Amino acid sequence: MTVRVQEQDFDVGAELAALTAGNHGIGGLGVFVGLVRDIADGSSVAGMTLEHYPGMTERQLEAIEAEARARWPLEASLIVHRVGRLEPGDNIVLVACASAHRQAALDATAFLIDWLKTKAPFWKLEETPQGEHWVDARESDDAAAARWGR
Amino acid sequence: MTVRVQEQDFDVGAELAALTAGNHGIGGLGVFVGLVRDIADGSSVAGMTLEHYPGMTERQLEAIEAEARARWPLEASLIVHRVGRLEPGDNIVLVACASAHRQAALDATAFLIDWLKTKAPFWKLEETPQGEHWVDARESDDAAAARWGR
Amino acid sequence: MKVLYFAWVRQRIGVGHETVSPPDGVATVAALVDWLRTRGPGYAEAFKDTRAIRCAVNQEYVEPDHPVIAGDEVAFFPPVTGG
Amino acid sequence: MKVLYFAWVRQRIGVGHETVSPPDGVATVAALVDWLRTRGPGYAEAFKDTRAIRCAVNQEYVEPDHPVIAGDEVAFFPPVTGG
Repeated sequence: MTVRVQEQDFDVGAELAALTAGNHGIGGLGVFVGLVRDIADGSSVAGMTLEHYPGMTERQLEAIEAEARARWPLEASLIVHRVGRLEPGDNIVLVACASAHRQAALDATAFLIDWLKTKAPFWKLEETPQGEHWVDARESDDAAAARWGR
Repeated sequence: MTVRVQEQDFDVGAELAALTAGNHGIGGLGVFVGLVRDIADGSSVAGMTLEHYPGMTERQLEAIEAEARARWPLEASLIVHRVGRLEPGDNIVLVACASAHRQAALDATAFLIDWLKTKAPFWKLEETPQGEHWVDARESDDAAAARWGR
Repeated sequence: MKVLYFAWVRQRIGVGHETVSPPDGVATVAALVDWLRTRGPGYAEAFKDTRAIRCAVNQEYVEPDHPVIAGDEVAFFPPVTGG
Repeated sequence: MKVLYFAWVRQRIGVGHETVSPPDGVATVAALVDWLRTRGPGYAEAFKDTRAIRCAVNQEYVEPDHPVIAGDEVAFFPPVTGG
């Protein structure tokens, strides 16, 4: 039920502890953390800058999260996405879904990250030895999101 | 590549930080945390005791993990399972898989927890107002594991 | 009408956002793109291949035939690559 | 031969593990179960419905026709419920 876009790093342990604190109806917690890799499409990556569309980002993330909550019986959910300049090893995104049962928690987590990658207005500018370039959208991401239907 | 069975709690944030530290080839980290619910099959649960088969447990978990690593290109993986007495809200199990790409990380995480639930020799004794009883194996767990084939 | 540009669309046009007053005939996203193209070489370059561009009106994804009116917030950007 | 019992199998039999020396004819898991049943009412109760029991020999899951020999570690337990 929480969506945040921020420049600063997030503490995965603290975020998850806050998400599940005091809710003893939670039996399973699914989590995905996206990190900056030091290589992409065969080129080394020194860093990247994440741009977003303030306002629409939060709106899309909230819509994606509402859709997940309509599909699965979730006790809690969280999306945190960073913007600004990041370096290899840095956290980019945290998605977490808690439910009474593990299958709902895992499925909702996969759904959120798949849809986030195709719907949320973020763009990555990568720094490589060949210069800066905007990352191309991946067809595999569209295919992953399409698995979930409309 | 790490499997642990322990009585003490685990710190999810610290475990994940240690798992990914220094590996900039990791683009995605999938995580599942299982927790003790305060209700099961309609009865309130005051606590539970997890029994296991020392030796065989580690052997089975290592075999399950090796199978996941054969199926997906994982950069790192971790299974931590607690034994002994636990109360609602307590952590039971942590499964984490890191890979260059998110799909492998998420799929391997789901695979590990599905197989762990049907193969690893743990048993739960629940404390309810009706007394203590051993939790029955769920057919849905067998079905979840069967999805992955042999 | 407020128009926003992101990522390489923004870089090619040279500004992140601007307020424009297109003529009365410009009533859809597609017509707005055609009109924007006339504003300079950066615009023409940005909108060269519209298949590579997504549009949102008032922060919701829309297709090229979607209406635009004065007061709308219209955004153009490449397919998203977050996560 | 070392035999281990877990969960309600252990509770019904009353011990977690024991060392047994079954007669020569006991050469499979199924035969071992039949012989164990004769050792007392707890055993008979534990092995009443063998469909509810899993067996491991030397820490690997096996079926009832699996051979057992002196020196083996044989374990009986209900379907697992961890995770």
